[in-house]
Amino acid sequence: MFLINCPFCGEREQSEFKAGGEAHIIRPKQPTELSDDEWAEYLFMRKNIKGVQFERWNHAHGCRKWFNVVRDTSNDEIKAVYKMGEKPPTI
Amino acid sequence: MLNYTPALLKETLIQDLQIKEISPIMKLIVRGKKREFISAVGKSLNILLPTEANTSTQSDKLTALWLSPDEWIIFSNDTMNKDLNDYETEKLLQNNISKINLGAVTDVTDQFVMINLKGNKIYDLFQSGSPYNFNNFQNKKGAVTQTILGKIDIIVHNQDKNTVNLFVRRSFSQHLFSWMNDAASRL
Amino acid sequence: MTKSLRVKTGKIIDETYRISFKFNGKTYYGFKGDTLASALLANDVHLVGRSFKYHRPRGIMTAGSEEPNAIIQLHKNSSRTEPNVRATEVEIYEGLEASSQNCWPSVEFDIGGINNFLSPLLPAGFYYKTFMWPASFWEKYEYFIRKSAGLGKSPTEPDPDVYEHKYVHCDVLVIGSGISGIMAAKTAAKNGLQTLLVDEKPILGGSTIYQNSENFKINNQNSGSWLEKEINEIKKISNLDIKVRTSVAAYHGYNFLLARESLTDHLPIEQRKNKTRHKLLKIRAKKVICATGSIERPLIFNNNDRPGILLSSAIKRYADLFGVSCGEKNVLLTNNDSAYETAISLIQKGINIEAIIDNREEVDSKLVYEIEKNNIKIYKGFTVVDTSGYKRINKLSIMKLSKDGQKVIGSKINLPCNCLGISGGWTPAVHLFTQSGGKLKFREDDQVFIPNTHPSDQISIGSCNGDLSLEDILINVPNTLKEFLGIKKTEYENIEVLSSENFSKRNIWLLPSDKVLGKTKSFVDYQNDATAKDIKLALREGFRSIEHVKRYTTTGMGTDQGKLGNMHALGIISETAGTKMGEHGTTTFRPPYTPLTFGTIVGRNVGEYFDIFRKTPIHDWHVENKAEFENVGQWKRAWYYPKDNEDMYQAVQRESKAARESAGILDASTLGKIDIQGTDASEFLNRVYTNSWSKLAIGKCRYGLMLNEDGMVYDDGVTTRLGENHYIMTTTTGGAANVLSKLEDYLQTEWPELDVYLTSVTDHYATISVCGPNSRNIVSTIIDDLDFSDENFPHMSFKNAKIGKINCRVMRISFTGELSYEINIQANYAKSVWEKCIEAGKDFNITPYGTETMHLLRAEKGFIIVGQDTDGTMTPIDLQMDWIVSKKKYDYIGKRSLYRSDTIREDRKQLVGLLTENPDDVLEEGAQIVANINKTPIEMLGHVTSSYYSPNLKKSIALAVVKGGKNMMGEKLIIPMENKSINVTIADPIFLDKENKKLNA
Amino acid sequence: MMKNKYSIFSLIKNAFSYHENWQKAWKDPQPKKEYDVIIIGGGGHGLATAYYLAKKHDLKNIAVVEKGWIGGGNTGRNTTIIRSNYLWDASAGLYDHALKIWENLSQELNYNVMFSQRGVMNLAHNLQDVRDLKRRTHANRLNGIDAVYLNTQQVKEFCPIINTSPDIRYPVLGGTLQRRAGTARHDAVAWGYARGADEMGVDIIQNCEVKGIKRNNGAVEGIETTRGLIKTKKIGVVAAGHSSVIANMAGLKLPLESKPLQALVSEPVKPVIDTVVMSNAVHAYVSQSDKGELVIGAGTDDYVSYSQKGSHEIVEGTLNAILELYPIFSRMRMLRQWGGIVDICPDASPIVSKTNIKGLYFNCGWGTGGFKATPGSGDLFAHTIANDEPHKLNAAFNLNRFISGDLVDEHGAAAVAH
Repeated sequence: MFLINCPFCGEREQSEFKAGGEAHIIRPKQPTELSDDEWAEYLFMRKNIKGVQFERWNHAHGCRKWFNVVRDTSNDEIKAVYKMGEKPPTI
Repeated sequence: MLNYTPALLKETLIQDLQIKEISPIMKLIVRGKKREFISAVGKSLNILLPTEANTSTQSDKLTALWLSPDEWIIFSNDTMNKDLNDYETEKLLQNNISKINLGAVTDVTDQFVMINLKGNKIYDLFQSGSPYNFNNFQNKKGAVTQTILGKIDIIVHNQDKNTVNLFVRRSFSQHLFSWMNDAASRL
Repeated sequence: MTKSLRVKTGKIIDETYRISFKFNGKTYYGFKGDTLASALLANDVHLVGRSFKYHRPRGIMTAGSEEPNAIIQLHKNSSRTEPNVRATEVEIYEGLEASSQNCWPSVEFDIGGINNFLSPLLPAGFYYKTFMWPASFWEKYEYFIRKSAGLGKSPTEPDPDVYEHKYVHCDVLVIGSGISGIMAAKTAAKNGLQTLLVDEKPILGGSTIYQNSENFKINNQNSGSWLEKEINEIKKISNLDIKVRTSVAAYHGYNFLLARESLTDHLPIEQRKNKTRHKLLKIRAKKVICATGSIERPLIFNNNDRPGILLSSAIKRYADLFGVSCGEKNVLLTNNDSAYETAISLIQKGINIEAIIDNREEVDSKLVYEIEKNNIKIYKGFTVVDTSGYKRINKLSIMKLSKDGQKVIGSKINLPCNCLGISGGWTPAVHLFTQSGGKLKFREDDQVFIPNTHPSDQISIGSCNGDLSLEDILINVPNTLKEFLGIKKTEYENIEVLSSENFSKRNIWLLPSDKVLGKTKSFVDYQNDATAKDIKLALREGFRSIEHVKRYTTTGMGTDQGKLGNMHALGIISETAGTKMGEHGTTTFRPPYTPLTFGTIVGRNVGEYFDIFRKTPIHDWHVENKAEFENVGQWKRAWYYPKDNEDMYQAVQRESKAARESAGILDASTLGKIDIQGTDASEFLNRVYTNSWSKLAIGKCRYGLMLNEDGMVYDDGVTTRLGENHYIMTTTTGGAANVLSKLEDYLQTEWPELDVYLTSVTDHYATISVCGPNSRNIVSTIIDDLDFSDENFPHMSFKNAKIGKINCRVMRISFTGELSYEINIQANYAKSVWEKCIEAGKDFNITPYGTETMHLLRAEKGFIIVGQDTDGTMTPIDLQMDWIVSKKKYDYIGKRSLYRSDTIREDRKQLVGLLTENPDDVLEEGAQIVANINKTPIEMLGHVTSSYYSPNLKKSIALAVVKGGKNMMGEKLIIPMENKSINVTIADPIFLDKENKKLNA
Repeated sequence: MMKNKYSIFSLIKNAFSYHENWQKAWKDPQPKKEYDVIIIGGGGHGLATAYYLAKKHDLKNIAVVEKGWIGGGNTGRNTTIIRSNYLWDASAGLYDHALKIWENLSQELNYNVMFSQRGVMNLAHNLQDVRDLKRRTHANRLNGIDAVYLNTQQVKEFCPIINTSPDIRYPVLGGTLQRRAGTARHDAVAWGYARGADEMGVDIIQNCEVKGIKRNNGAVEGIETTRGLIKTKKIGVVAAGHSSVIANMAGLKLPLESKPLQALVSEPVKPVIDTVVMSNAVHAYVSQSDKGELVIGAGTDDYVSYSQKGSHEIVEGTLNAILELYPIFSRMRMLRQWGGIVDICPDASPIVSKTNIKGLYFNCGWGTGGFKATPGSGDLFAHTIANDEPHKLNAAFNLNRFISGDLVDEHGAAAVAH
C-alpha cells in the first residue's frame, strides 16, 4: 500500500484515498459538436500507460480534494503530486 | 414540546478510558475561497479560522477546525439549550457570509456526533483501527485530522493531553461507539 | 516408558517444570521451554508424519519455520483444531494434544504408503498424462485424488479465539534478533530513533545465543555470553520496543509490513480466556533493517528423507538449547565446516558421534583438527549414496567421490546410524527482501543469492546479506549501520573477534549415487515428494523456466514454500541445462513468509463488525414495533411491520391499503441530502440534471434525473429551492455517497469556475413522510401556525415551519401518488416528531409502512426506482421520461451519449406496464418476457423489473422493460416460467390516478 | 495421431525406462523470417488461438511469441472458475460455446486439463441480488444454459459449510447454481494447447518480447522483437494486461484499464468444500483445488498498475467476507498470495475484434473472468483472424460498440464479473 502525499493534508495511507484514473482528460466544452468517435475517445479510450502516468486521486477520507499524482505504473513509485490546475511537473 | 434524543444513549468507562457523547453542541460547516471570507468570519465571530492544515483555533465560545483549504467546522465550546435550534452564530454568519455571497454556511449540528474521549489509552485505541500516524498528533494540543477508524470516517481534535473530541456522522455513531467499546475492552 | 534422550541441561529448558502432552493419543513429558519437536525427540519419537504424494514416513528435520516434514494437526477439539502446524514452532503447554496427518489408519501403518511402491507410475505431472479415459470419468478419479491429497483437516466449528489489528509507525524496524539484529536495534535506539525489534522465536539471540565454544570469541568472551550482555542492555532502552514470537509475514512497497504477534499459543488453553490470540501488526517503518539470518541447506542424495535425518544445525540447536540428543549413533554429512561446530557441541554434551562424512578432500580448518583430536573418524572426499530404515534411518552407505564430484568410485562402506545430520552450507533468508521488490545477485564462490538493489529505504545485514562468519558480521554490520542511519560511530568500533571456521565448501547440488538416477529417490522438496529425477524429467519434456519446472514438479509449492529445496532445484536445473546459475533467477518468494491464519488477517472485523451498520434516528422505534429490516447499502431500513404473525404479503397489503385509504407514515431518513449553496447553484443543477432549473421559483420543489456521461440513468430525487442561491438535493439511499463525490469531482476538476459549495446533511435531517388522504389533518395538528391550503402550500412546494419551538422544513412531495408531506427535522428530535405523528394519527388509523409497501405504492403510480427498474443500461428516453429531458439545454452530464447511433434506436428496451391475463397471477421479478415460445432459440424481449399484487386496484401489476415496448401498447406477450407460461398485456406504467387528482386533492 | 500420446499405457511403458524417453511437450524453435499469422501472447487464449488456426483454418505457418514463459501471466494466476451463466444473450452465447469445448478438452488435447464440473453457486445477500439472480436464471434457462435458482435451504444443502444464519450482517437470501460449471487445472490448459499447437507445426517462441508493430499504409507488416524483426500480414494480440502497451505500439488507444487483481491459496487440507461458491455482494470466491488448497479470488484495486502487486486491504477484505460466510475457516492459513494484471473494459465484457489497421486483431478486455472462456475465445478469435470477419458468437464484442453505445454491460446488469 502506498503512502500518498496529499498536497493539502500531508502524507497519508493509500486507504484514505480514491483513485480517479488518467489525468488531463478534459471534458469537451461542446460535446454536441463532436462525432460519435470523438465522444467515445473522451468517454472510453485510455492510454493505460505502463510507466510514468499522470493520474487523479481524491483524498476521499480526508479533505475530499482532488489532485494529481505522477506514478510509475510499472512499480507503483510515486514521483510527484500537484494540485488541480497546476502545471504538470516534467518527469 | 419535543423530546431530545441524542445519538448515544449511554457513556462508558473502560480501562480508565472514558467515551461519551456531548450534546447538544452547535456545529456549522463554513465554506469559502475568497480572501474577504476569512476576515468576515473573524469579524462576525471574533475567531480567526485556522489556515494551516490540520490545526484549529479557539475563542471562549467557539472552536474552529481546519477540514480543507475552503472548509471548516465551527462548534460551540458549551452545550446548547435542548429546546431550541436557532443558533445566533449561524444567523450572524448567514447575514455576513451567505447573504453577500462570500461563502456557504450549513448547520450540521446533528449531522455529526461529538464524542469526547478521556484517558491515557486513547491512542492505543486509535491504533487498533486507524491507519493515521498519531505519533506527533498526540503531543500537539489543538491538532486536527480527518481519517478512518474502524472503517468509519472521523474527525479528531486533540483538545488537550489525553482528551480528544471525535466527530462522526450520526448514522455511523452507534456502530463506532460499540466498536470502540469492544476495542477498549481489550487494551 | 520410552527412553529419554535428554542430556546435560539445555539453555532454555526449565527442568523443574515438567509438562505432559499427548501425541497420537500417547502421553509424553517435556519441560517448560520445549518445542513439540524437541520434546518428541527427547522421547525418542522420530516418526512424525507422512509425505504428501508417496506417504513416506517422515520425521523432524529442522528446528525452525523452514520445517517441511514434521507438520501435525494441533488440538483435538473441532473448533480449535489446526492443520499443518510445524512441530518445530509449537511451544508445549500442559494438556497439548497433537496428531500425525495424511495417514490412515495410523502414522505407523499407513495404507497410502502403497503409493511409494507405485511411485514408478507417478512421475512429475503424471496426472496430466492419464485419467482421461473414459471421458467424463475424471470426477470419479478426482474424488480419490482429492481424498489422498490435502495433509491436515480443517476445523468444523467456528473459531473461539479473538484476533486484533494494530497499526504501528516507527522510525526503524529491525527484523530478526540474531547478533546482527541486536547490534542494529541497539545502535538505532541509542541514536534516538523509535525502534521496533521483532523475532519469530520466543527468545532473542538467534543462533549465537547458545554459541558456547572457545572457537568463537568477541572481546575474549565466547560469543554467546557476549551477546547475552548486549541483550540485557537493550531491554532497558525506553525507545526500543521488543516483540518476540512475532513473525514478519509480508514486506510490501513503501516499507509497509505485516507481522503476526502470537500472544497465547504457548499458554495452556484455560489461560487463553478473554485474551487476544494474535495481533496483526500493520507496520509502517521509515527504515527497515533485515537481519533475517540464513537457513542451512540440506544435501540431495538417495533416500535423504528418512526419519532421523536432520539438518546438522538443528541437531546442534536441539543439543545446546534444549539439551536433547537426536540419536545415539550420530553421523554427520557435510560439504563445509558447519557440521564440525555441531560435532563440537555434541562432544561438549557427551553425545556420541560415529563419523563425519565430508565431501571435501582437503580442509585446513581449526574445527576439523579439533574433531580429529577427539579421535572421531572423518571420511574426507566421501559422500552418502544410500540410507536404509523404513520408519527411522538405521544404516547408511558411503562411497568416495570422483575428482569432479560427478560420480562415486571405490567400494561401498556401510555405517550404523540412527541420526544423520546434513549440512550443505547456508542460504541467506532473502524472502522478505525480495517481497519488498529487492533484486538479488548470485555469488559464485559459495553459490548463494544475496541482496543487490531495492526500492524502499532498507538494508540487509548479517548472514541474510551473505556475511556468514562472525568476523564479517562484526566488521561489516557497524559500518553498514553508520551509513544507513547517518551516524558517526557505533559501540562496535575495533572490537576483537576470534572466529575459527574455514569457509571452503564443496558444493555439489545433486550428490552422485552408485545407482542410476531413475532408481533413486533423492528428495529436493520433501513435503511434496519432488525428487531430482522429477526435475530432470521436466527439463527433458521441454519445461525450461524455473517457474515451469516448479509448477510441473510442485517443487517449492509445499507449506514450507521451498525454504530448503529451491536452491537445489535451481542448481540441478542449471547443471542439467548446462547454463550458469543465476541466469535463471530464482522463483519469486510470495507473501506470507510463514503461513498466516485467516483469523489473524481479518482481526476483529468479524460478526457484528464485519461491516458498518447504519441506523436512522428512528431505528429504535422500528425495532420496538417489530419491524422486519432490509439491508440497503450499509443501512438497515424498516422493510415491513408484521402485525400478529402476518407474513410479508399480508402486512404489505394492509399497509398499502391504509396508506391510500387514510394515512401511512414512512421513515425516509436514509435518502441522501446535499445542501447546495453559491451564486452558480442553479447553473450547476442545469449541468447535472437532464431538466432545467433556472426558472424554479424559491420555495418550490422539482424532480430531477441524473445521468452518467454514458447517458444511462444514474440517480434521481427531488431538489428544493430554499433561496436564491440555496438548494437542497435529495438522492437515492444507495447512491448518496457516490452522487456527492461525483458532483464534487465535476466541481473541482471540470467546473472550478462555478461558485458552488456542497455539504452533506443526510444525517442532520431525519425525513418523515406522512401520506394519504388524511395526511394533512395529521401533519397540521403537530405543526401549528402554518397555512396548509392548496393556495398557500401546493403540491411540489416547501415551507419552513416549527414543531413546538423547533425549526423544521416541510415539503409537500409524493412518491406514492397520495397527498403527502415530508417533514425534515433535525435528527435528535426526529423520534419525538415521529411519535407525535403516530399519536395525532391514531383516529386516522395512521399505519407505519416500510420499504416494501413504499415500492408497491410507487409502482401503482408508475414511479421508477433507480437500480430496480433501471440497471445501468437505461436512458431517460428508454424510461419514457422524455418530458424530463430538456431539448433546449446546451449541455448536461450524459447528454451527448443520448445521441449515439445505438442510443437513439427505436427498438431499445423501454419501460412499460404489464397486466396479467389472470389478475391474481403475480409475476416474478426478474422473469423474462417473450413474444413466441414456439420458435427456438426463444428471443427474449425484456424482463419484469417490479411486480406486486395491488390491493388498491385489486389486481396484479408489474413494471417491465421490453424491446420497442413504447409502441406495443396493448400487445399480448408471454412470461415463460419453468412450469407454466403466463399471458400478459403491455399497459401504461401508470396504473393509478393518471390525472394526479389525489396529489392535488 | 500424436507421436507421443499420453495414456496410462504410455506411463507404464516409460516406467520401465525410468521415464527417460519422454519427448519434449513442445519444441523451442528459432523464429523464422516470416509467418502467415503471429499471435502475440503465449497465455491460454493465445495458444488456443494458434491451435485452432492450425486445426480448423488449415494455416500452418503460425508463431506464438511470448515475452516470458507460456502460461506465466493470468493463465497461471487465476482462480480457474469456469461457468457460462451470463445474463446477456451475447455473453451467454460466448461463454457457453467455451463451456461446451471444455467438456471434451482433455480428450481433444490428449492432455488432462482436469475440468471438474463440480458446479458453481452464486449467492444473493440483498433483495436486489435476488431480483438480479432470478433475472439471470430465467435468461439462462431460455438460452439453454443449465442454471437453477436455489432458496437459502437449498444453498445450505448443496454447500453445508456456508453460514446461512439469518442473523449475520448480510444473510444468504438465495443463490443460483450451474452444475455444468466448475474448475480446471490452469497450467495444464496452457501446456495442453502448446503441445497440441506444436504438434501441428506452430512455433512457440518464448523469451521474445515485442518492441514494435511495423505498419505500411494502414496494414501490418511485421513485429520488431528482442529476437529481431519477424514479418507477417496478420497479427493477433492476446496480451491481456499488456494489451494497451501493444496497442500503443500500433498507435491505437483501447477502452481498457489494467488493474491489479489478487488471489491467494490456503495450506492444503482434506476435502472440505466440493463446489465453487461466489458471492459478489460481500465479495468472496472460494473453491478447493485437488491438492487441497482453498483457492480464493480477491478483488481488483481501483488504480492502473502493472506491478503485479495489489494493496493488502483487498486481500483483508476478501478474507473478511470468507469468514463471514465460512466461520470455520478462521484457523486455516494463507499459504501464498499473488497478483495479476487484468485488462478491464468499461462494460466488463471482452473485445474480440478487428481494428481499423488491416491485419491487426485484438482479443482482450477479459477482465477478471477470462480463464473460463479460453477455448471459446481461441476458437472464435482464430475464426476472426482467418476470415477477417467475426464469428456470429463474437460479433457483439467488437471495438465499435464503444462508439455506437451498444455495450454489453455485464456489471451494469449486476451479473457476476468473475
